[in-house]
This record gives sequence, C-alpha cells and structure tokens, in this order.
Amino acid sequence: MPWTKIYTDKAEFDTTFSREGLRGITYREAVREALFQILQADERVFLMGEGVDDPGGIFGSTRGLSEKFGKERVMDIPIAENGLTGVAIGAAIAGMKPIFIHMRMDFLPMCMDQIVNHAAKWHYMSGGSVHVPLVIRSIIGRGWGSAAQHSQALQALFLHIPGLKVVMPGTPYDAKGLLFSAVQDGNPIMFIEHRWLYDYTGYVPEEPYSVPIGKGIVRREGRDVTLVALSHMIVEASKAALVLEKEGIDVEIIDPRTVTPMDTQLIIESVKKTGRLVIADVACRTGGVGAEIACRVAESAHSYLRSAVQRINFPDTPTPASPALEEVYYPDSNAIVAAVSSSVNGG
Amino acid sequence: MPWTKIYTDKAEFDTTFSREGLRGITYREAVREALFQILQADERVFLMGEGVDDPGGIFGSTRGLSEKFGKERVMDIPIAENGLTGVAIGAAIAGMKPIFIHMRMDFLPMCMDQIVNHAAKWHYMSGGSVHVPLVIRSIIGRGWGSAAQHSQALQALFLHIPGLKVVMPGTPYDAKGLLFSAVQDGNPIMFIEHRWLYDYTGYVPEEPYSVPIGKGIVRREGRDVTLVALSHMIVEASKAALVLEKEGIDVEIIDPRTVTPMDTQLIIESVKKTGRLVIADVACRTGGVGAEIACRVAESAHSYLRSAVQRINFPDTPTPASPALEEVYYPDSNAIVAAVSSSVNGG
Amino acid sequence: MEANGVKSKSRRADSADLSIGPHDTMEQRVSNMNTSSATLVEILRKMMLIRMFEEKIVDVYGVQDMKTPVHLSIGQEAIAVGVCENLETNDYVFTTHRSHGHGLAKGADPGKLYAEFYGRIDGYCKGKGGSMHLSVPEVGIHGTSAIVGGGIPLAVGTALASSMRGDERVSVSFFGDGAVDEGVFHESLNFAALKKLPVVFVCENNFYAVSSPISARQPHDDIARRAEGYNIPGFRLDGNDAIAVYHAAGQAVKRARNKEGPTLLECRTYRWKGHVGPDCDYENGCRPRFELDDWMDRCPIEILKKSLVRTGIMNGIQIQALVGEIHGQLNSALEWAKRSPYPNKSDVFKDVFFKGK
Amino acid sequence: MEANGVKSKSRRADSADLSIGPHDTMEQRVSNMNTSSATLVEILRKMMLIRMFEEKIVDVYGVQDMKTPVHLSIGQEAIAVGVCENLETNDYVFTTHRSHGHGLAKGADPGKLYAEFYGRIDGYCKGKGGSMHLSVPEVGIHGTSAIVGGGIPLAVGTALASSMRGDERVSVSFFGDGAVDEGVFHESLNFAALKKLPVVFVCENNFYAVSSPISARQPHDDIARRAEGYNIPGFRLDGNDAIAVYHAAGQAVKRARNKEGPTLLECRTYRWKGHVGPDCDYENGCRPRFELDDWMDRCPIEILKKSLVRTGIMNGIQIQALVGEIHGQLNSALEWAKRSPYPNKSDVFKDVFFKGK
Ligand SMILES: Cc1ncc(C[n+]2csc(CCOP(=O)(O)OP(=O)(O)O)c2C)c(N)n1
Ligand SMILES: Cc1ncc(C[n+]2csc(CCOP(=O)(O)OP(=O)(O)O)c2C)c(N)n1
Ligand SMILES: [Mg+2]
Ligand SMILES: [Mg+2]
Repeated sequence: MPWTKIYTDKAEFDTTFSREGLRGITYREAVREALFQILQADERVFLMGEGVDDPGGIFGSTRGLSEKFGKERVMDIPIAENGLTGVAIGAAIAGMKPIFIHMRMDFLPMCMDQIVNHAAKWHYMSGGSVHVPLVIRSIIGRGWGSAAQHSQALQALFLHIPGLKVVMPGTPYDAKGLLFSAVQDGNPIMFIEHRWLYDYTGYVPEEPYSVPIGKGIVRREGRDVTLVALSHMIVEASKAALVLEKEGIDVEIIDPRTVTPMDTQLIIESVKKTGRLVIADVACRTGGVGAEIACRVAESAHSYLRSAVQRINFPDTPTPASPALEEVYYPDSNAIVAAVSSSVNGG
Repeated sequence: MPWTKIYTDKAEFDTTFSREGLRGITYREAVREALFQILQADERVFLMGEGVDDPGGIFGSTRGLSEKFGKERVMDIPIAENGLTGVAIGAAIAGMKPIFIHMRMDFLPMCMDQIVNHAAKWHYMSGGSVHVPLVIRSIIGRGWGSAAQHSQALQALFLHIPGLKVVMPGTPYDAKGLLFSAVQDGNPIMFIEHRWLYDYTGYVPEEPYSVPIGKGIVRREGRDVTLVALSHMIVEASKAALVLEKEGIDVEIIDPRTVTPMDTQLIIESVKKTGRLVIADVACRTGGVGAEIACRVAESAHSYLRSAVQRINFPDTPTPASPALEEVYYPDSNAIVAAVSSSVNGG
Repeated sequence: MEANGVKSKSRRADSADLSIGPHDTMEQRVSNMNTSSATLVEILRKMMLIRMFEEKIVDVYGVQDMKTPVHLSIGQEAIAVGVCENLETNDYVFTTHRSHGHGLAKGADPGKLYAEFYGRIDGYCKGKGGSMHLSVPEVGIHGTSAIVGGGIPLAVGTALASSMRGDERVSVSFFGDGAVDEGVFHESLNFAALKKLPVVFVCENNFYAVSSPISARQPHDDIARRAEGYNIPGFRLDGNDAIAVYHAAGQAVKRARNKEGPTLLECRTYRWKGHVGPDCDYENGCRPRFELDDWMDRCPIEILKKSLVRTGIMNGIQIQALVGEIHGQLNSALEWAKRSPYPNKSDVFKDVFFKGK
Repeated sequence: MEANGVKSKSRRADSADLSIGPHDTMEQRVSNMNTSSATLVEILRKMMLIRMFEEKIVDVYGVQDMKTPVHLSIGQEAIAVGVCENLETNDYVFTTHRSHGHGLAKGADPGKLYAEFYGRIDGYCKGKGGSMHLSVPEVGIHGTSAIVGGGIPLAVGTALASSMRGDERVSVSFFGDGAVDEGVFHESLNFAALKKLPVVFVCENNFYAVSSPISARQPHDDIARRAEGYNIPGFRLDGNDAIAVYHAAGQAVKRARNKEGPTLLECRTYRWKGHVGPDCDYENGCRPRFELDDWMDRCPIEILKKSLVRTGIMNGIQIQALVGEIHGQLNSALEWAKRSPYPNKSDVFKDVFFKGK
C-alpha cells in the first residue's frame, strides 16, 4: 500500500508510485501542508512557537505560513515554555485550538508542569466539564554534535501521564493524517516528529484526511518475528528486513504510530503469529516505550513467546557530542539485524 | 532479619524486637535522624525547601532541625522549584551538598528542566570534569482528596533519564541508610518517600550506617511466585503474603529499594526459581517502573517464566478527589492476592 | 521578625496612597459616592456569604466526612467580591487552591460546592476535583489549578483568545504572594504586557505561603512594584477595604475591556485560619498571634458593615435579616450536598479524555 | 519594524547615561584614566583573540569536519573581556550556547577548545560536550548549559555556596536577551536579591533570540529596568565599549565581593553572524542588512584600537605584531586539535555517574 512506505530519496519514489499518478512529498512538506489546510479550514487554530514565523520556519515545516495567515495566527513567542504552554492551555479552554511547536523535544522539560499537572489533568479534575484541545509538536533532534541537551526523545515520559495522547508519525502520510486527527481530537496531544524523517518522501494525498489516533499499522507482513519500530526506526527496520529476508528470516514490521493510546491488540496478534518480539525505539532504553510494549506482551501473550524479547535503543547515557561517539550511540539497521537474528536463532 | 521488617503499629514492634533490645522508630523519625546526623557530620550539607523550617517540618521529617542547625543550613526558600533546583545544582557544583525537599512529588514537574537537562547531564556533558552531589527528596502523597495535583508518583519519569539515581526506601531502616548513601554518592539522587510509610515503625540503629544504592532485598523468601513490591506496596505485599500462605501459595517478596540502578540480578534469580512474576508499584500503570522490570525479565529470563506477568498499579487516570473514588483508585493487598493467585493458578 | 503588614501601619494603603510606580496613568479615585447602594449591599451580602459558607465548613470539618483539603479565605473576602462585582458572568476567572471565595463571588452555587467537597456526584466536578479544583464554566470558572502560580498563564491564555476573537471578555487571575516567587508569574506578565491582553492580575498578598513569610521569599514585599519591569500599571490596595478594591478593580477591568492591556493589583490582606484546614495556625507557632489580632481588628466585613450603617444604607435589623437569610440558604445547601450520592466506582475511569460533545 | 538598537542612536548608552532606575547607588564613572595601559592592551589582545579564534572557525567550518553547532560571538567581544578582566581565576563563570568568548576571556586554552569542537579526546570535555557545553573548572567554568536561561540559577548557586562558606569568590552569569523571557531569570534574580548573593548578572542584549526580535518577546527592550522589581541595581551599558563594560563590571564585581549583593548589567550589542554557524543571516532575511552595517561601523575592536592609538598606548606596528602573534598561536592550536585522536568507542558509556575521586 502506497501510504505505508517511505522513500529515502525522491528519485526512488518517482520510479515507483509517481508513475501511477500518486503524489510524493516529503515529511516536512506533509506537515506544512497539513498545517496550511488546517489553518485555512478552522479559524480557531493558530500556531505558536519560538521562530515559527522566521525564514527557517521550524526546519521548513511552517515556512510561508505566517505570510499567508499573518503573524497573529502564526505567532512567534517569548522563550518561556512553561508560561506559554499555560497560555496555550488557557486559549484552548476558551475554545481556540492552539498548536504549540518546539524545535527540539529537549525543551519540553521546561513545560512539564503545564503539560503534566495542567493540560493532562484538566478534563478529569473538572469532572469532564472543561477540555483542552491542544496539540504540542516537538521534534527529536539528532547528529552534528547536537549533544545531551539537543537530541533527547522523551516520549516515554508522556506515555506515563494519563490524559495525554502521544503520537509519533513515521511517514509523510501519517504525519499529515495524524496532524488532522490531533487537531480535531479535543485533548492534549504530544505530536512527536523526528528530524531525520524530514527529508523522506512518501505518498501524500492532496486533500485533507485523517489517520486515526490509536491505530497501528503493519508496515511489512512476516512470519518469523514481530519487529515493533517507532518513528525513525521504521526506516532502519525496513532496511533490516531486506537483509534478514536474504538470511531467510521473514520479519513483520509493526509501526504503532501512536504510543497513547497504544494499539496493543495489533502487536499481540502479531506476536501470537510469530512468537517473537523485537522493539526498536529512538530513545534511551530503560523505562522507554519498548518496556511497556514488552510488558503488555508478557501480560497478554506470554505463552506465545518463543524467545527472549529484544530491545534496540540508545544506551542509557546522555547523548555525546563527538561524531566518533554519536556513531556508537545511535543503533542502525545492523543492530536490528543482530537483534532479530538472535531472537530467531538464540533464546 | 530485623531490618527487613516494618510494623504498622509501634505496639507490634514492641512485642517483638524491642524485647531483644532493638530500637524501633518511625520512618519519619528515621529520615529526621539521618538528616540530623548528616548535618552534624558534614558542614557542606544543607537542606532547602519550602517550609523546611516551619513547625510542621515536612510532615515532621525536618522538625527541630532549623533550631539546631540554623536557618541558613535548614533554609526556607521561595516557591520557585526550577530556579531553586538550579541554585542547588550550582551550590553542588561548588562543592556543597544540598538536599532539596519537596512535600509532594507533584511539584517535580516544575523543575524537570533543571533535573533532566542539567543535573542528570552535567557530569557527562563536562566529560567527567564536574559532578553534582545533589539529593532531591520528594514525598508521594495519598488520600483525603489530595486529588490529581497532589498525589502523583513519578518515579518512572526519572527512571528513563540517564544520569539520575532513583531511590525508594520502603522501611525506616532503608530510609536512614539510603539517605546516608545518597548524600555520599556524589550524583543527583531522586530520593522518593511515601507519605503513608511515615508512621510505620521499624528497627533503626542509632549510629550512622549506609544501605548501598543499587541493591535490592528479599523481604520474604518463597518458592511459588516472585512479587516485586515498591515503596508503600511492600506493606500491602506483606499482608497479601500472609493471606496467600494460608491458600498454600508461597510468595517471595523482593523490594528493589533503588529503581536506578536496578538490582535486576536479584529479580532474575528469583524468577528463575519461582517462574512467576507479579509487580506492585505505587504509580499509574502504563510506562511505569513495573514495565521495565517485566521487560528485563522477558529479556533475560524469558524461558523461566511459566505464566503471564501481572502488574498491580493505579489505573491510567489522574487521581480523583472523592473518597468513594479513591477507594477504587488505590489497589491494596486484596488486589495483590488476586494477581498472585491468577499468576499461580491461571496463565 | 518584623510583623507582616502590622508594624508599618503607615504603609497600609488608603485612598490617598494607592498607586506606586511611574506608570500610574489610571485614575484611582476611591469614593463611595459613585457606587450605588444596591451594589454596596450586594458586596456586603457576598462577603457575608463567603464568610458564613466557610464558617460552616469549620463547623462540620471535625466530623471528618468532608475529605478534602480546605484552604479557607476567611479574612480575605473583600478581594474576591470587590473584584468580581466588576465582572460579567462570562468573564473568565482563574483562582487557586484558596478558591471558595472567588467561586461564590463569581456566582457559584453553595450547594454544588459543598457537594464537591463531600466528594459527591452533584458536585461541580462530580467529586473528581474536591476543594482545590473548582470548575464552574457557566460562571466563567473553567477549572482551577492548585499548583502555585499554575493558573496565571491560563488567564493570559483566555485573554489571548478574547483578543484574537475580538470579543469583550475580560480574564482575571487571582493568586497569592507565593505565586509571585514562581517563574511563571514573570512569563505570564511579560506576555500579557507584550500583547496588551485583557487580563487583570490580582495578587492577594497575605504575606505568607503556608508558614513562609514573604521576607523569606522575596527581597521586598511591594508586589505592585513588580509591574514596573513589565511596563504595566501596578497598584497597591488595602485588600480589606472592599470598596477600594471594587473601584480599583473596576478601573483595571475597564482598561482590559478597552483593550488597553493588563493591570497588576496587589491587595494586602491576611488569612485568619491556618494554611489548610479549619484551625488557627498561630496555635502551633506558624505565625505570631498579635499579627492576627491586629488584622482581625480590621475585619473586612465589619469595616463595610459599619460604613453602610454609618451612611444609612443599611441598618442593624436589615443586616440581621441578611444573616438569617444566608444561614438558611447555606443550611439547605449543606443538607442537599450531604444527601447527594457518591459517584459510581466505574466513574474513576471516565473523563480521562474528552470524547466530543 | 523599528531597527534594533539602530534608529534610536540617542538611546545608546554613553558614559554620561549608564544608570537607570531609582536604585543607582553604585558609582559609575567610566574613565580611561584609572585603567592601566597594560590592562587596556590585555583587553584588546583578548578581544582580538576571540575574534580571530572564531574567524578561524568560519574558515574551517566549510570542510564539515568540525561537527558541532557553533554559535559565534563576533561583534560581542567587548562584553566577555570587559567583564572577565575583573575576575580572579577561581571566580565562577556560567555562560551559554554562545560561550567561546567567555571561555577565552576567562583563560581557556584555544587548542583544547578547538579539540572539543572537533570531538577529540583532548577537548575540554573529552569530546562529550562540543561547542555548547564548555567546561574548564581550572578557570572557574564548571560546565555550561545550552538551555536558554539554564545557567542563570547555577551562578546563583555557586554564589550561594560562596556566601555560605564566607569565601570571596564572585559568580558571573552571562546570558542573552532571550533568557530574560524565561521564568528562571525571575526566580534567579529574586533569590539572589533576597539573599544578597555575590553574583553579577550580565545580559548580552543583542536584540535577537535566533531570528526573533526582542519586540516579539518583551514589552520593552530596557532589560536593565527589570532590576527595579528585585530592588537591585540595574545598568544599561554600551556593550561595544569594552572600557565602559570593564568599569561597570568592575563596580558590580566589587559590590559582589563586598557582599553587597547582585547587580544586573545590560550590555547592548549585536551579533554579526547568524544565530548558529559561520554565515550571515541577513542573507536569508532573518535580520535587516542595514542594522548589521550600522553595528559593524561600531566594531568593538576597532573602537578600542583607535582609542589606544589615539592615546598613544599602542601604535599600528604593535597592533600588527599582536595580530601576527595571535595568528601563530591559533594556527598551532588548530593543528594540535586536529591531531588529537577521537575518543574510544567505549567512552560513550563512561561519565554517566561520578564514581568518586
Ligand atoms: C508548585 C507548587 N509548589 C508548592 C506547592 C505547595 N503549596 C500549596 S499552597 C502553597 C502556598 C501558596 O502561597 P500563596 O501563593 O501566597 O497563597 P495563599 O495560600 O497564601 O493564599 C504552597 C507552597 C504547590 N501547591 N505548588
Ligand atoms: C529552553 C530553550 N528553548 C529554546 C532553545 C533554542 N534556542 C537556542 S539559542 C536560542 C536563542 C537565545 O537567544 P539569546 O538568549 O538572546 O542568546 P543569543 O543567541 O542572542 O546570544 C534559542 C531560542 C533553547 N536552547 N532552550
Ligand atoms: Mg499568601
Ligand atoms: Mg540575543
């Protein structure tokens, strides 16, 4: 299916789907197109974030929007993440639909209080009388010595907070479709992108559409092992699957797409079929999303598991700056190949 | 062993260990005694926190200390959690040993930036040239309608952050001993207490001693099932074990005591023996510490697991205020009994 | 220790000395003349309602079936009422852990408040919020945070929404002196000033955060002076003088409604009860007794009563009648609340996510 | 758009108009007279060192083997040097993502800095930190945060330690105008003022945070005026006048050392390069070209050079010699850095936790 696949370069796309008349655009463009259409369709929506209106435009994902919709609806703001998140919540409470944009996920710890203690709890604390339609976009950074304070992936923190939905689109198609769903949802949504996905191309319909929050997707069907891959890891997983295919291992790749609510059933069904579970995430290992997935399988499909669960993660260290260390820090398709092989052949 | 046990009332303690000349004090008193001795022994140590010097004295755990050591070393501070955490980090960098005290764990999201982006990463980012000897005490609240913003247990958030150690003493003995270790450690330590443990009595030596960070403890040996219990859950687990004993189920209770580093080996060894794993934590379920424990077992002792993993947690909802709802919200020994029974009899 | 707000009587605000800072462009004429008798009587009635509403809590709290941490505002009633009398029903109000007075002043129903405190299904939050998380959207209270300072940016946010939509609604943020310690105070005022948002910041400076005196938290206690850094007007008010608050807040609200930007009002007052619960905290040494005595001598309700009697607007008999009427109202409210059932057990799992309307 | 710091030339600080706010108790006599020639020459040398150190980065960056996000301070050198010339080696300095100038001014070794930027084992952080996380404890730089505002409370913390221990060390916090947006700025100044800590807050107001002009973030650009709310002295300085900064900072440092409390110095300046990287950002429309031109006309190094030549302290030949000397020093530093090996792969797992000394 065209919407399940992403291409690492545009030429590759052109030789396949574009011949069939399908439009291919990058993840960056998919996000921007979604924002454009959302801003156009619903005047309650506005964007806020440090630099949303500057020529760089949040790695291009907001480029041109302030010229089109004005600086009030594409609002540059002070560097005051906690207070401004509160402002966004207040505006949402009053019926607006703010989209708060952070260039790096590392800046979210600044506003944990407003996200965790306020946005996430507001509907519940008020006995359902008030709700907070707020989308918080953040981008996981990586490479060029971004180092410890500019490359964190913190989805696991939000996974643990009831009242938040956590979305991690891995393809241009999902980026656009999930952004539509997020804005329509009416709850606080952590919308987590990955910088390294921005240049990838994939099929994206021009018209508005939505991808449901809470539904994962099988990116590749396979018999031998269930490989759950999140965000940028679906790229590495796809590469790994090709290598493993040659080794005679048939990998089923599952992209949960949304972390809360998690499409547990899809994963469980797959594990029941394959009997093996490998999880690849773009974050540190301990206490990560992978642990929750493994635990749910150990709770609900324990008897089907034929070998030890494997996780592919960053090590439990802050991110180092040196390129020599970044190389060790970030696992790639080779690490996935190794883990899957050991899942199938070992344990 | 006397130091493994806590008593829900003092009289019970008196009829057992005090006859043997062992001193029993409450968890509250154990914390205060540790602080007293630490302040006395090391002039680099100081306490800071909103209300540390008031007559209430952080539920009694700092009572009288400001009179003894003065208001500079037992320092009341502005309600500015993030900035003051930064101040504490700065003081620690300069060679002091601050102990920052929060009456509720819910206030930690205020200072996530300084904890996550600064304290946790400082040693690594500086290539090991600077370190941050900082202890952050926080207390998990519960009951009397404390509701969503005053009863959170957020240990899982800190579990996921490399560079932090996370300690959760469950007995008076461990509270004192781990506090000594925490202050001596030289790293940022999240020292997490539970309000409902404060009145429990246990054996606590008068002299200073330390309990090693990273070492769990078997609170009860058993053959049939491994029950990992954290913080206040060790009380409920002990009660459950007595009930289960009568049903012929022999429970092994493991208290990890520290969550980072986790004594994975102790848990794995136990599961290898019992073949069953139940985890009881004092926090919401999804993305909690229990998930990590289950995952580690699924990674390293999968083949020994004879039944589905079970978790006992709060539901994935904010905390409600009404006593009628609190009753549903908080699982007790009955929930543990049920989970263990199903682990042994079911799956 | 210098007693808070006591020794320096001369620094207490009076009608001649309310404004500070170089940016005082707002007229600050406190005069009973231009307030209608009906309004004055209504202000008194609301203040008495708040006082008696909370005194009833004190009465019943010992029974231990109102299981919610109550932060009483007895002694501080003039601010809630003085401010809210200037507001329309759909104007936004954000309050704090100490919210009862603001709720009642804005028009919340005492019965539904009591029911919420008892954790019942008829409470404003269906028992999910308790005393600290008031939510009465129909009178403009769209949820309450008990995180110190947490509500301030929310009020700025509703004000931003009003400003973007071009509607006339004003937002009010009530907060304590403790919230001024927090960074979010700064971030909120900075942004509101930058965008000239229709919001009024009302700081109830009662000189303490729990047991911490302001002198342990701030370099000076002139909270109004903080306005200067944001280039907005800041006024110090006698928070026990309901009429002074009413007039100053009236100006600030007008300014906001006219899209002239935010105002910071520092209302100096004192809490009579302990930080939380029905007791007095001087008993355990949290605060000096004489400080409380001095402030009790200046009871905001007594001050207003006397002036209404003195000016012939009310007489003793009328006031007595008012007391009786409020008593009756509150007694029924309390009884009604106690008869309300507890929520169902399964309700614990509801309202985590909004499901659409 | 009003050009930042440009149109209103008259508002540029000069020696006669440095202080603002009612709390100006500090003498602010900026006069070249009471500064020794040696100091003046050293200030010039350090500024040239910083400029040339960064120009070399511009030169080599295109090769793409210096894989670290460089935030250059070209055009802002007077502040780093003017402040740090007043400091002892063990005085604490906390800087930001834009840290090269502060590091060099405080005495860091150029070779070890380059090595760090190249991710090598001989770098100050053994390749773990890169350009944004400078750590040179031996000159008082105990780690650096690239979180906006993140370093401010750390400086307050080291100052608290000094105050508790009664030592004489002063702490300096450098930060940008962007950091003034953050709540932690407020919390830090409030606490430092409350405890009268020995800390100097140096705001490098270059009118932008990335591409966001101060007018999109703050209600006014008079950052020094923020001091008023904390009851501490605040001064606006011409940040391109090294001598003015040197003297004002001297007073602030003295005040801190004498335990008289903190000072806020706003140093108005302009960054010549883009926010990050070696290019100029007017090229892609981030800032207007004329603004940069105007500020380049007031190059802090040229200003100082001219005044040293005019007063006969240095001549053209001496300056040329200095240039040559620094070139030589930096070239060797760069070569040395490039010869340094990369860290071992296993190093990634080290330094997560302190293991004792
Ligand atoms: C972020 C945060 N820190 C600490 C607390 C605990 N706390 C509850 S109320 C309070 C004092 C608030 O003082 P103030 O703002 O002056 O309000 P008052 O109680 O005097 O009305 C504190 C510290 C909290 N609720 N939130
Ligand atoms: C908390 C946080 N938010 C956003 C960023 C991204 N960021 C890096 S530098 C910067 C601008 C800082 O501006 P300023 O403080 O004026 O310093 P300058 O770059 O002008 O020297 C921003 C927004 C960050 N590093 N930290
Ligand atoms: Mg107060
Ligand atoms: Mg700047």
